[in-house]
Parts: sequence; structure tokens; C-alpha cells
Amino acid sequence: MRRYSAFAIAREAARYHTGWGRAWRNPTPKKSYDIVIIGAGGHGLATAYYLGKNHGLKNVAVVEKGWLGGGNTGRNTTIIRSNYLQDESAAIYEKARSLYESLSQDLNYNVMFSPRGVLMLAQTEHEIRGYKRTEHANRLQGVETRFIGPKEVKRLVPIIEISGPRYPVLGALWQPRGGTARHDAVAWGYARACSDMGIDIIQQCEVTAIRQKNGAVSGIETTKGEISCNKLGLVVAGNSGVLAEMAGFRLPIESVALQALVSEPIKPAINVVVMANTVHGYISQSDKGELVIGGGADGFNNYTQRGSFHHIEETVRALIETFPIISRLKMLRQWGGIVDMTGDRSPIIGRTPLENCFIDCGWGTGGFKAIPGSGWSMAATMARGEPDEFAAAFGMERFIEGRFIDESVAAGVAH
Amino acid sequence: MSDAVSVCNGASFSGAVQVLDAGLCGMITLRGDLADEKLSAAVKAATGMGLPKPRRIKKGKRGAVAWMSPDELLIFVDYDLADSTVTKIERALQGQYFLAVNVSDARATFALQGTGVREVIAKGAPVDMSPQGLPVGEIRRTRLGQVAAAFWLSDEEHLTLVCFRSVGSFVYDWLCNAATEGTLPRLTG
Amino acid sequence: MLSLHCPYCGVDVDETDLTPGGEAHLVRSGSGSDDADFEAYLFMRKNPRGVHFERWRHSFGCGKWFHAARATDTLEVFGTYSAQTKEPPQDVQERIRARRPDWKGFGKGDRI
Amino acid sequence: MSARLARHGRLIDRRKPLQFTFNGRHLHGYQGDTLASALLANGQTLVGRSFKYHRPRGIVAAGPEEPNALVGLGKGAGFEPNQRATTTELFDGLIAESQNHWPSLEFDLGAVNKAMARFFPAGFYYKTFMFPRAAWEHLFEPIVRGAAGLGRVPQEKDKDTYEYFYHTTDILIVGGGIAGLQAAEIAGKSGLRVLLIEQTPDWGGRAMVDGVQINGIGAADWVEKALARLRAMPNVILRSRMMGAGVYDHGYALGYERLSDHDPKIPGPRHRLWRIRARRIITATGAIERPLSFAGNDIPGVMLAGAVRDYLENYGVSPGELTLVVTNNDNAYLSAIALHEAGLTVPAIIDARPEATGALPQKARALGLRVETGCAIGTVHGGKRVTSVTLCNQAGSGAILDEIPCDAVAMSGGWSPVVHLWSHCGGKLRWDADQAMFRPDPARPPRGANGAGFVIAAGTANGHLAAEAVMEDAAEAAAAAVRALGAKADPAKRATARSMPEMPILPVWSMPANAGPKLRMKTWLDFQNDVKVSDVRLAAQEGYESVEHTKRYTTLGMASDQGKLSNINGLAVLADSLSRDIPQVGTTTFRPPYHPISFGAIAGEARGPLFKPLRKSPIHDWLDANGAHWEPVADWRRPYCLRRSGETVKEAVTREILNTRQNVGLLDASTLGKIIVKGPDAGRFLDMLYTNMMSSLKVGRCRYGLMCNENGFLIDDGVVVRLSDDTFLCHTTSGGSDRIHAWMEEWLQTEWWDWQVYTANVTEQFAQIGIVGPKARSVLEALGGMDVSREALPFMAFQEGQIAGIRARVYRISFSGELSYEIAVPAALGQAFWNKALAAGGDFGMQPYGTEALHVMRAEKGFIMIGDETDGTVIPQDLNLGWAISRKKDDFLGKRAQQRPHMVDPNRKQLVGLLTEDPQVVLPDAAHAVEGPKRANGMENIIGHVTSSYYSPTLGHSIAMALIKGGSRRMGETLRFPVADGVVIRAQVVDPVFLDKEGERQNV
Ligand SMILES: Cc1cc2nc3c(=O)[nH]c(=O)nc-3n(C[C@H](O)[C@H](O)[C@H](O)COP(=O)(O)OP(=O)(O)OC[C@H]3O[C@@H](n4cnc5c(N)ncnc54)[C@H](O)[C@@H]3O)c2cc1C
Ligand SMILES: NC(=O)c1ccc[n+]([C@@H]2O[C@H](COP(=O)([O-])OP(=O)(O)OC[C@H]3O[C@@H](n4cnc5c(N)ncnc54)[C@H](O)[C@@H]3O)[C@@H](O)[C@H]2O)c1
Ligand SMILES: Cc1cc2nc3c(=O)[nH]c(=O)nc-3n(C[C@H](O)[C@H](O)[C@H](O)COP(=O)(O)O)c2cc1C
Ligand SMILES: [Zn+2]
Repeated sequence: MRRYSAFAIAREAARYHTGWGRAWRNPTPKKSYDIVIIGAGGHGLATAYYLGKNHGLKNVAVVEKGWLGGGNTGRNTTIIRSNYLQDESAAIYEKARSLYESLSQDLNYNVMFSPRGVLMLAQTEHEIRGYKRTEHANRLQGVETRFIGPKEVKRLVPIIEISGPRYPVLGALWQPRGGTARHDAVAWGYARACSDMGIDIIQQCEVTAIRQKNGAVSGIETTKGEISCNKLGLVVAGNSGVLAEMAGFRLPIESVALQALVSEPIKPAINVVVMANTVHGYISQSDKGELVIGGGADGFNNYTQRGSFHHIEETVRALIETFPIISRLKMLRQWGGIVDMTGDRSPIIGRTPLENCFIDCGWGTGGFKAIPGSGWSMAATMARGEPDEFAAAFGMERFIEGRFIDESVAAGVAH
Repeated sequence: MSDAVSVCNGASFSGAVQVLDAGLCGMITLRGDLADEKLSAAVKAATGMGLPKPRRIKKGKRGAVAWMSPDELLIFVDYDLADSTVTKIERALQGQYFLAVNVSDARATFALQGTGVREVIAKGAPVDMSPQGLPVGEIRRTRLGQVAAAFWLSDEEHLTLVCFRSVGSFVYDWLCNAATEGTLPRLTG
Repeated sequence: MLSLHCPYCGVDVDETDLTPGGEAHLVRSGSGSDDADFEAYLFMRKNPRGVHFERWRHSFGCGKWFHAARATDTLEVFGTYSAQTKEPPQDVQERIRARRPDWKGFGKGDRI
Repeated sequence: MSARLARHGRLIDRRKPLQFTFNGRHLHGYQGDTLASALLANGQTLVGRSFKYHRPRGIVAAGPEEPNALVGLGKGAGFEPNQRATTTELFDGLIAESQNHWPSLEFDLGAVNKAMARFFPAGFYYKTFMFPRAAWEHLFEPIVRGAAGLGRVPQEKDKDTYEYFYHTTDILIVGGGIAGLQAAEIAGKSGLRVLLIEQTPDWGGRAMVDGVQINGIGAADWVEKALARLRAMPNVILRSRMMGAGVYDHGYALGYERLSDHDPKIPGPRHRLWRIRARRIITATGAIERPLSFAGNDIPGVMLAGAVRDYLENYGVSPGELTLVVTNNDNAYLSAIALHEAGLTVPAIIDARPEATGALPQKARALGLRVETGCAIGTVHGGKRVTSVTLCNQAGSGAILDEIPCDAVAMSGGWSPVVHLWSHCGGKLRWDADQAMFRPDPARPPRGANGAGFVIAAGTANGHLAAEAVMEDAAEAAAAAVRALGAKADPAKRATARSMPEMPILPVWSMPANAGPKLRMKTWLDFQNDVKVSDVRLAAQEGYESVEHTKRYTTLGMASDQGKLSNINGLAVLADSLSRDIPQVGTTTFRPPYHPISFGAIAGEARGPLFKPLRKSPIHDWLDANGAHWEPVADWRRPYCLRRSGETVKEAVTREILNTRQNVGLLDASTLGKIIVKGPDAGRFLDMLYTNMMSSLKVGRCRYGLMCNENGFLIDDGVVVRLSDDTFLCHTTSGGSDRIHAWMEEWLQTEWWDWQVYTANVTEQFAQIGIVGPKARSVLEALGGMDVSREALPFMAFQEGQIAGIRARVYRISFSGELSYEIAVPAALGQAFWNKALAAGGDFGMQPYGTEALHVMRAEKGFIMIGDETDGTVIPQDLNLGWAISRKKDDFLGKRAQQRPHMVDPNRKQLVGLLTEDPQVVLPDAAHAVEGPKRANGMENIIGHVTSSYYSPTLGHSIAMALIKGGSRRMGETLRFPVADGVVIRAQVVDPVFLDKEGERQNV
């Protein structure tokens, strides 16, 4: 693999960039692999990468029905933070966040991780209490977070209206090393590094059936033919239910549309990521200048990647109330992605009822931030055949045991 | 009961159409089997009126009866008569399976007047507000802006809107804003 | 932006007047039920890419729950019907079959 | 230089001159101008700078597809960045400024010269800025971000207002060109409801500048007549200045109406967002002309040929004195001819086609114009303005044949139907190789709720370029829509058109065909984002082969024009690079809005006081006027405390607590939920709903109850009152009333529909007022009307009657541990009752109190609070509320779940009381307790957290409650709570009831 660097660019500039090679190979699938991962989103690619890098397993294929990174990884609002309340969540999200810190160097691909800081606004007394609870927990979990007052919020985000008549900003939970990354680059960087290790990424190859023998997985059928494998990883986010049905089991998951939108680009206006949960909206500004805004999820099952417009309205309303100067900006584009929501809104990593078939899903509205950690853990889990330290708590059996990992509790319920 | 006050205390606004707090209004929620003759007899005895067809509101001298759902009516009487009307209905239906409850104080009522009442509501209700979508005499339960509301036209220039009491002043402000002079889209030509 | 016909009010209702309620025709497993049934009832969902039976409430209108047969891949609605049924009415099933010849049928292929 | 002509300009009114400024320069225009036409009229061809390289940019188009002429408009609270000059109508006093340059438009330090641009090809940033690691964060990214963005950030709150409008129609027609008008007439005659919308202020579309004849008269005359006929139809609504912004599922469409952008003095909302439900949508949105890909095609002065014609005919503006035309089709000859006929010079028409024999080329030649066929532009010369072009063979790689001086270039690469609205909701396209365009595939339309296609494309939007075909197609489209809706259409009554016939186009994706890398680096595809042909080729070469990868790698089509000009050219280049066919490459996804729409319009009227409904109790205004320090509780606001002048919040709370405990307090509890549950099966139903037994409750008595969800978690609590044999009144939390009422209805309607139970939410029917404290009874006695003695109204009983002359229900329940009555009166009399109570209580030292006093007092008693002690994962057993869980019942909601292994684990977190070692130290809210050594992963071993923590003025020391693992077994243990800055607070585990465990105070 050709190393990327400023020198390489300078050299190529001289010959009009005709010398750059492919970022990843476009292989024809082999008949069989040790491990097949279904889904070339961030999680699938990261799983393959760490299988190769951490466990020396390189006879691996990642099979993708569309184009790599084209699922939710390519359509999310890129917020990265790890200030989760529960120990299990804090552990895996912080692992992911810390891997993001050096991911560009690991992959030799600039994923533009931008630890600009994430603010979660507290706009009710109740929210203050919830965030303080997280602050206390994080301090003991080794996650750097702080609850800050309205003045500091205003200093970090001068365009914010802190004394809004309806929901004044009472403070915020601040994770200074949270931030964003260039979402496509995360997928591309992993893909390039995987390809370089000899892992095959097979695009435009839809899995149509899962084959099993004696209760264990034996291979897959795809639009590019059959591929056999010893171990299979399902890493398909919104399509998890469809794949699970092929594998013969059901999941505690529903697939719904989640939407986002961008404004037209403007000069730098907001330097951190702001999430406002009471009024429902989150916002950051991309390195290109557009405001990237996330909205609410629909409440009904949907596979169309189109959501209902009222979520856009609600989000924009909330954000104008919080950042009045955006009222005269314009929405450039809106889109949707299909997210996989579990019964407790936490992910699932681990074994499935089908032997040698593993699953990583249920990241719902928040799995971009988890990509490196999830890939790390899923790779270890698949390599060993049993959940690693991070995955242990996230098995599917937790539902029937009643052992939820519920992150919404910090927000609690209104009283 | 001179101490009793409606939410906006009789406020009114004159814009593209007139908006007024219609004051206290007796309202009774009656749930029961609408096909049951005893029930219609009780309604008749209490109000002088028969049952409305689905989605309709029927008006008489002593009040009105609105269809709210397959097992629910809203009965309108004078504010001061609500309790006694409930009692009357309860007596008439004794032993039956039903629920009659005075909800007069839980509501705010507004009267809109003028050409353009349909357009004012169309600024906030996801409803076909054309005469064919909502004919005179039909009640629609839906949303206005972000709150629940029910409304009907008694003729092309008179609309009554009922909402919950706690959001009464919000709805009044909303209606006045929507009825600002010069802001109604003309729907012809 | 969905629009569903409320079988009680007889009008087409904007999605924003409705509240979605997830998969329909689940069988409640209460006290005494075994783990598998209870898990299936409370957590496991068909979540199909295709024909789906689901619950909706006309919450800003008559307040009634009803069921809808809807395709999750095109958002086509095959019909709405009373919530007080254990399975979709025949006419709705027929309409689905007409529109989706490959549909397995209600409750078919459920035993996974 | 571009300039205003003495003649021409059908849309401007030369009798109405207007003044405006651009970058501070005072300029003139006319009523009817767009800002773009007025700028051109003033010779302002340089209007902005591109995104990445800060290249000089001029106006390219005349409509919403414009990528370059983006300006900052207005000032202060009316300032708006990124407004297109081409869609901005000129008004007197308009202020505009160009964007993305420093220090000035003419001289921009940010400009990257050609040599430098080489180092910034597509995606260069993915390959660099990685070493050393810290440099990205501290050096490179700040530079990248500082350079980002186009327009300036507004500094003030928007001065304008916005609104929504819901509209239902049978047929929505988008686009008021001849196709839209034809469709509207045919549809209108059927009697169905028709809404016809046009984004510009004017009707008629392109036919107005194309010399089209309709029904034997000029297009403009026909349009005027057609409009008059349509206006006379009561079932047809026409709206101009309204854009079809998006098409969504089930026939939902957004119309973006701009009410006062063209004249900010007009009062009322600035924009109105129409939320349209249409049974059928006809998209008659016309087509957008494509640029040609030749080197230097981004230099100011290079413009679309159709736009040149628009400026000339509509605004009397010429783009230059010497306008060269370059084309691959006949249509552009119309521009050449129009320029020539206006007395301007057209030095040459460069036609890439080997020959041009159609009527238009012949006419051009007959007029003496130089036509060069089989030719191409090699390079455009010029810096901030075109100075000349070189001529070469289209077939070659750019060998120069000639150099032609000119100051403007009119280019046409053919036309792309506006398929956006067709595609938003899933309509598919097919590639028409003959016409070199993607057009709607009628076999794969977007499908609505009933599965039928609900969008029909018409006219040029459907791929018909000749006016004859456009009018026929539009008539057919309308007839099809009408028939689909069960009405009758008479397409025979359609108007027919005549225009100059045109010969086939030659698809040209690169000019010249074999342009080498050097030219490709100067050939722009996306003018705003600076994406060149070389960038797309690089993407393909590096494996970003999917059109979606190419888009994201190069940012092609991601600018504020969303690739309206660049996308087709870009994907043709991609197809060529990959040796694939264009349809194989496909398009990227079309997403709403068609053209950017203001956030203000999306938010509608909901801002300021109308932002979100605020629920108010009947006592709200009084509380507000009497020192309420408000706290949001669900959609309500409740007073945290009522401050007297000079008092701090804390002092007020302390005063309220002590006064209530010593004398008597008055509480507005109206927000508590109140639900009537009635019917023969009401008891049985409540037994399922609550964990405890409700059917055994005696008439006239109250019982505290808990509700769980099917997961076993506690979701609400409150007092249940049995009003009569078959009627219960269930109190819920303030936030819970609607939720719990819906919850009850859900079970009744969807599970136990054969049970005879009715419910009604009567929360707002009553003002509920608490009179609480040792002297409460005296106050009630003073109010008079009801026997409230211990015997007549014992603890947990209720009575109905009159108090102070007001009809009331009185419940003897207590959340404070004091003697306490809650009195429910009709809401309309709530304030009256409150006043009477205040008056009567004066003698007893009565003072109103707020929620914080309420919270502290209940914590002193060890009462839980939903949302404090519960968080959605807590079961009643965790809270020592096992006594409220009936063991006699077979089933209740949540029972099964509570039998699961994790729920019966003795090591679950359980509620305990805490006393800090130093009684004056108050544990911080939500502080966590830890135990033992750190865990393997470096985390502390957390065993629980504080759920409520207060300083108790009653007891004179701090109190707290916490959920602690295995807490019930830890009585007497001392726990460690490490809080901020290395401080560790120690507290002892105790019983959570801190005050009056025997309940003597409330039982008097
Ligand atoms: C609008 C939006 C905003 C979001 N914002 C954030 C945020 O700010 N922060 C955050 O952390 N997270 C966010 N998320 C969530 C995040 O995007 C996802 O959790 C994450 O991207 C999931 O990654 P993945 O690799 O699991 O799935 P995906 O990226 O969706 O990849 C799954 C892949 O599987 C493929 N596939 C599916 N079926 C098959 C088949 N049969 N055969 C072969 N391949 C198949 C798909 O084509 C797809 O490429 C957001 C999501 C959305 C939609
Ligand atoms: N021969 C050619 O090469 C060629 C090419 C293009 C057009 N034409 C001619 O142009 C005319 C086309 O007529 P037509 O009516 O089909 O198209 P048109 O372009 O004349 O009219 C379309 C109208 O729709 C409006 N519009 C577009 N998108 C809109 C939106 N989202 N919301 C609201 N309005 C929107 C436009 O402003 C325009 O007024 C015919 O005369 C045709 O011959 C010819
Ligand atoms: C973080 C982020 C930033 C984006 N910025 C832009 C942008 O500047 N311009 C644009 O056209 N689209 C932008 N998009 C949206 C994409 O064009 C696209 O809509 C999205 O990735 C979903 O894909 P789809 O619309 O092809 O389904 C952005 C998307 C994301 C996730
Ligand atoms: Zn209904």
C-alpha cells in the first residue's frame, strides 16, 4: 500500500496525480473464507480490521450489498462522545473514543477526528440531576466529563441563547475530548487498511441466505454466488432483522428511520457539538461549514431511508429557539437512515442461537462513535468464540434476564 | 357562581377574523354504547336532542351533542346546568354500563367569526379545511399547532374551537397570531 | 409523512395526529408464562422488510387504537382495521395477497 | 462588459427605477429585475468567489440552479447569507454583498493560483495532515475550518415571522410553464380541486423566451389568456412565488411561499410553508441547461446559453458585447439569433456536432453568423473576465485552430429535465440516450398509500423538449391524473404549440473529446465546490467507483445548488473513466428540498411565546404575581418556591418548610393527574394496572398505588380513591396524566376489550389545593361547610360537599407527613378558592409553598418521588415498597417481569437512607458510592448513587436517599462517596424514613 503523506501528494502533483493507486482492491469473492462479515459499514469494516490486526486473521471477507460505508455510517451526524452513565457503556464507548484519537495514524488515512468537545445542554432541573449523575459516574469510570454552568456554556458557544423564555440553559454536561470525525473517511480508512492486509471487501454483493449445517453456520448465498465460511458476523445495523430471519432467529430490534439535515455552508459559527435533549435537536458545524443537524426517529417500522417531515420541523424549531441566528439560514438537504433500536436502546454484541454466527447490532441512533471499540470487541469475540470483556454485558440474553443496560435513565422520566 | 372564570376571561381580538373567548360552557363527556336506546333516550331527556351521526354535531335550543368517538359523546349545556345534567343522565342510565362526567372546567372555548375562519385553522390543523373536507356541522378532533383541539363550523363564518383549559391562553395567543390582519392566503384565483 | 384511514372516524388522518404502537397481534404472556413466550411477547419482533401488521392510535382524534397492514419497504397501506381482532380480516389479507403475491400469509413463517 | 440594452426586457418596468447597493456601491435597476439581472446591467460580472480555491466567479444561470452568484443580503436582523442573486427580486434599498473573500472581492488573499491548486486535488486532506498527531488538532484543522463556509454568520435574531398552511387538494401541479398551465386547465375543467404553483413571480416558463406559438398566438398572449381562464375557475388555485420544495410519502408535498422577500416592507410573515396533501402531483418543472466541460469554463462571463437569452429577453441585459456561443444542440442557436437580433455581436457559434443542418443553424448562417461545426473550445482565456477562447477540433485533444476574442461565452450542453420532485419519494429514472438525459420512468413512479403512482411528470420535466410535444404530454398527464381520481377529462380541448424544429443533440461530456490532464484540471464540473473533471477521474482511479463514493470523495453536487448543473456532467465523466455506460453509473439520490428553504419557514409560527405550549394551572397567574420561582415540570410550570422580597431561593424554601411543619402551608397541586375509571370491571382492571389490590378498597377511602410496565419497572404512583361502587379516581404524577390515561386506554382497547370499563381524564377539571400542616384542620374549619374532624374524615378517607361555599372533594392524604387535606374544586373556581383559603389561613400563619419544600418534606418522610428514586429501571421491590405488591393477585402488569433472575437478585440496588458523617455536609445530588479496589479495567467499583439529597431544616442536618447494591443488608455500614476534586464524603446507611416513622403527625 502506498503511504499517504504530504510528500506523496507533492510528488503526485508533478504528474497530475496519475500515479495514485486504488484505495482498496475490488476482488472477486473466493469460494471460502475463515470468516465472513456481512455489512461493510463502519462496524463491519472495523471488525475485519481488528481481526486482521489484533488476531492475525486475514482470510476474511466483508460482504456488502451496496457500496461500502453507504449505510448509516455514511449518513450520520458524526457525534463522538463517551460520557455514558452505565459502566458497561462507558467502557466500550471510551475504548472507541480513545481509539479515534489515533485512528488517522493507525490507518494512515486522515479521518479528521476533531475533539472539539461535546456539550449536552441541561434545560430542566431534572436534566441537571441526570447529567450530574453522569458526571459523578464518569469521574469514577475514568471518562473526562464535567458539568458546567450557563456562563461557561455561553463562552463555548457564543451564538447560544441561554436565557430562552421557555427552556433557559441551566448548564451542560461537557466532554472536552468528544467531537466529530469525517464519517465517510472512517469507512474508507478502515476499508483501505483491510484491503491492504489481504482482507477482501466485496461490494454490490447482497446476502440472500445463510446456510447452516448441524445447527452451525456453514456459509452464505449472495448475489455473487455462494461463499462458505467457518464463522459469520452479522453487522448490518438497520437490516439486522432481515439477516436474523435468514439465520433463523428473531431479535429484540425494530428498524426505524432517523433523519438528519444540513444547512448551506456558512463561516465558522459554532465550534463545539451541542446536543439539546429537552427540546430535541443536536447540531455541529462541519469542516466545510454547513451546520449538521440531527432530528428525531420515527416510531414506526420503516426501511425506506425516508422519514417523516414533522421531525425536521420539531428539530429546526428547537434549534432556532436555542440558536436564534440560524433562523435566516437555509436547509440544504435532508435525509434518513434506518436505525436498529433494541429493547433497552443499548447494542447487542455476541453469540446468536446459531452456532458460529455472531452479531453486532442495535447501535441505533448512536453507533458511529462506537465504531473502533465495537470492531475491536467484535473481532475479539469472533476470534475467541466467546464475548470479550467489552461484549460480555451486551449479549442478547440480558433481555430475558431483565438485565437492561439502559442509558436513558440519566434522563429518567418526567415527574 | 360569579367567581367562576374562563381561562382568558372574555378576551377578544379583532383581526382578519374575530377571535373571542367564548366564556364558560357546560360540557359533559358521555361514554357508553351509542347504539343503546336507553342511552339515546337519556341524552334526549337531558338535552332535547337525538344522537348525532359519526363526526357530526347536533344543535338544539338547550345545547348541542357532538360525536367524539364510537363510544363517546360531548354534550354542551349551560355551564350552570352541567352538574344537574350529569345527575339526570346518571339517573336515567342507572344500572347501565356508561360514564358521564362534567368536564366543563377542563376546557376552554373560543369563537371565531368572519370570512376566513377556515384559513385561520388551516394554519395549524392537519385537516382538509375546505367545505368538502369539513362541512358545516361536522366536528373534527385534531391538533392545532402543537395542542389537541376540536372545532366545527356552524356556518361559513362561525367556527367554535374547544381545547384543554391548561393551554387555553396559549391557544388564544396562537389564534390571534394566525388571525393577524392581512395574513390569510386567499384561496381563489 | 403517512396518512392512515381511521376506521372509527372514517377520515384520513395525518401521521401527526396518530401515535404508533409497534407490532400488532402480539399475544400477552403474563404471570406464569415460560421464558421463551415471555421473551417473544416483550422483546422479539418480526421487524420485517415487507408486510407488517402494526398498531396505531388516533390519539389527537377519537383516541381509538386500530391496526394497519403496511409495507415497511414502500409504506404502502393495505388496510386499516379494528384493534379488537386476533388476526387481520380476510379482505385485508386478500388485498395483501393481490399486491404481494410472495407474501407468506399471516402467522406463516412465524415459527422461527 | 455586460450592460443594459435600450430595448427588450419584458419583465422589467423601466418607469420604476430602483436603487440598491452591492459591496457598498450604489447601483440602479428596475422593478422586475432580479438582483442578478441588475448586477449584470451594471456591468458587475464578478460576483463571488468559489469555495475551495477562491476562484473569481460570475453569474452562470438565471434561476435556482445558479451555483456562483450567492450573496449576503440585507443587514442586521434581516441579514441572510447565501442568497441567490438569480432568485432574488430587486427592491428599492436592497443591500447585497459578495461572499468568501478577504480583503475584497477583486483582490482575495485566499485565492489559490493554478500551480497551488495542483496540491489540493479531490480528497487531498485524507492523505495528509496526519503527522505529527497533535498538528491536526492544533494547526491544520483550525486552518481548514477557518477557511470553511461561504456566507457570513448572521449576528442578530431574525426580525421576521413565518407560518404554515395546511392544504388538501386533488391535484397539485408544480411549475407554471406552458406545461403546467395546460395541465391546470385540463385538470381544472374536470371540477377537481387543483393547486398550481410557480416558484418565480411570472408565469409561462421558457416558452416566453423561445418564440413558441400556442393556438396560433404568441406564447405570452396565450399564457395571459390561460391565466385569466384559470383564475375564473373556482376549483383552481394559482400561487406564484411558491416553490414545490419536496415530495414525501403518501402524497405529502411542501410548498415554500415567499411572501415578502421581493418587498420586505410588506407586513406579515416572510415565508409560508404549505403542507400539502395531494392525491396526484404533476411535476411540470421544466428542464435545466447543462454547462459544457471545457477548460476555463468557470471564468466570469461564461454563462448558460438559455440564461443569456433570459437576461436578454426578460430583463434587457446583455452578458457581453462579444458573446461566443458554444453548443452541442440546436437550442443554443436561439440565443445566438436573439443576441444578433438585439444588435450584439456573436463572433462565432462553436458546435461540437460534425454538422448542423437544422432550421435554427440555417437561420443563424443566413443571418451571417460564423458557425464552426465539429469544433470545441480548447481553453477560455481571462482572469476575472473572459477575454478570448481558443478553437479546436472536438475530436482531438485540443490543438489550437484559432483564437477568438470575446467577453462572454454562452454554452449549452443540452437540457436535463428537473426530475427532483419525481425522485424525492422513490420515482425512478431511465436514461434516454438519444436526448442524452435522465427522464422519469413512467413504469416506476413514486407510489402512494394505496400503491398507485402518485406523481406524473409533464412537459419538459418528462423529457419532451419540443413545445409541440410538451403541450401534448401535459394534456395527457392531466387527463391521466383526472381519470385516476375517477373524474372525466377532455384532453381534446388541449392547446397545441408550434416551435422551431430542432435536430438531435450530440452528447458531449468532454470538450475536446480527448482533453488531457492539463485541460482536465482546468475544466470545472461543480463551480461552487471547485470540482474539476480531473477530480472525478482521480476518484475513479482510486477506486471510489460508486457514484455515491465519487460524490462524497470529490464533493461533486454537494454544494448549495446540489449539483443542478454539475451532476449529469460529473457522472458522465465517471462513466467514461470507468468505461461504463451512464445508466450503469446512475445518479445520486435526490433529496428535498428542491432548493434551500429557510429554517424560519420550517419552524413556522412556533417561536418565542408560541414555541411550545405551556400548560398553566388555574392558580398560575397568581403564583406568577406572587414570587413564583418557576420550574418546568413536563409541559407545566410549577413554583419551586415563592420568594418574598429580599429572600434567596434557599431562604424561601427553608421558610416554606418550617412554616408548613409548624403552622400550615398552601400548595397548588392542580397539575396532578386525575383519571376517572368506571364500570363493572373497574376494580378488576385496576388490579391489573396497579401492583397492589384496588378492588378491595372501600367506597370513600383512598389508597396509595404503584404502576409498573410490562418490564416490571415502576412508571407512576398516586392515590386511588373509590368514589362509588363502580367508580374510581386515580391520581397520577403531574407528568403522568396523559401518559397513564393513554396507557389505560391501550390496555382496555387492545387487550381486555371485553371488560366493561370506561375512563376519562379529568385532570384539568379540578384545581387541587393542598392545605398542609398542624393547623390545616383549623383553616378548613374556618372556611366552613364540611365536617373535617378526625372522626368524620380520617386519614386516607375522602368526602364530597361544600367548602367555603364551593363544591369540593376533600381527600385526607399526605405527602409531607403532616395533617393534610387536598381539596379539589372546579378549575374555574380554583382561584376563588385559593383566595378564600389564603384569607382564612391568615390567622393561622398560612403561607403558600412550592415544589422544593414539597420535595424536602417528602424526603424527610422517606417517600419516593417518581423520577428521583425511579429512573425507568427500578422496580418497587428496590424501593422497599414490597408492601404495595399484592401477593394475592394472579397477575398484574409487570408481575411476570419481576420474576426474572436479575429482578430477584438480592444484590440489586435498593433504597436506603444516608446520614453524612458531618451532619452539616449535604451529599451532592447523584453522587456515587464506591467500594473496594478498582476494577480490572481501571474503573472504580461503583455500588450505587444518591437519588435525593437535602439539608433538612426540620431536623437540622442533611438527609439523603440512595440506591445501593444490596442496600437492605448494609444498615449501619459507612459508604464512601468520592466527589469532585478528590474529596470523599462518608455516610452511614440508615432507614430512609427520617421523620415521624410512626406517622403520628399525619394521623391527628
Ligand atoms: C441520521 C443519523 C444520525 C446519526 N447520528 C449519529 C451520531 O451523531 N453519532 C453516532 O455515534 N451515531 C449516529 N448514528 C448512528 C450510526 O450512524 C450507526 O449506529 C452506525 O453507523 C452503524 O454502523 P454499522 O456499520 O453498524 O451500520 P451501517 O453503516 O448501516 O452498515 C451496515 C451495512 O450492511 C449492509 N447490508 C445490509 N444488508 C445486507 C445484506 N443482506 N447483504 C450485504 N450487506 C448488507 C448495508 O448495505 C450497510 O452498508 C446516526 C444514524 C443516523 C441514521
Ligand atoms: N428544445 C429544447 O432544447 C428545450 C429545452 C428546454 C425547454 N424547452 C422549451 O421550454 C418549454 C418547456 O415548458 P415546460 O412548461 O415543460 O417547462 P418550463 O421550463 O417552461 O416551465 C417550468 C416552470 O416550472 C417552474 N418550476 C420548476 N421547478 C419548480 C418548483 N420546484 N416549484 C415551482 N415551480 C417550479 C419554473 O420556474 C418554470 O416556470 C417548452 O416551450 C419547451 O419547448 C426547449
Ligand atoms: C456529516 C454529513 C455532512 C453532510 N454534508 C453535506 C453537504 O455539505 N452537502 C450535501 O449535499 N450533502 C451533505 N450531506 C448529505 C449527503 O449528501 C447524503 O444526503 C447523506 O449522506 C445520505 O445519503 P443519501 O442522501 O444519498 O441517501 C452530509 C451528510 C453527512 C452525514
Ligand atoms: Zn379516529
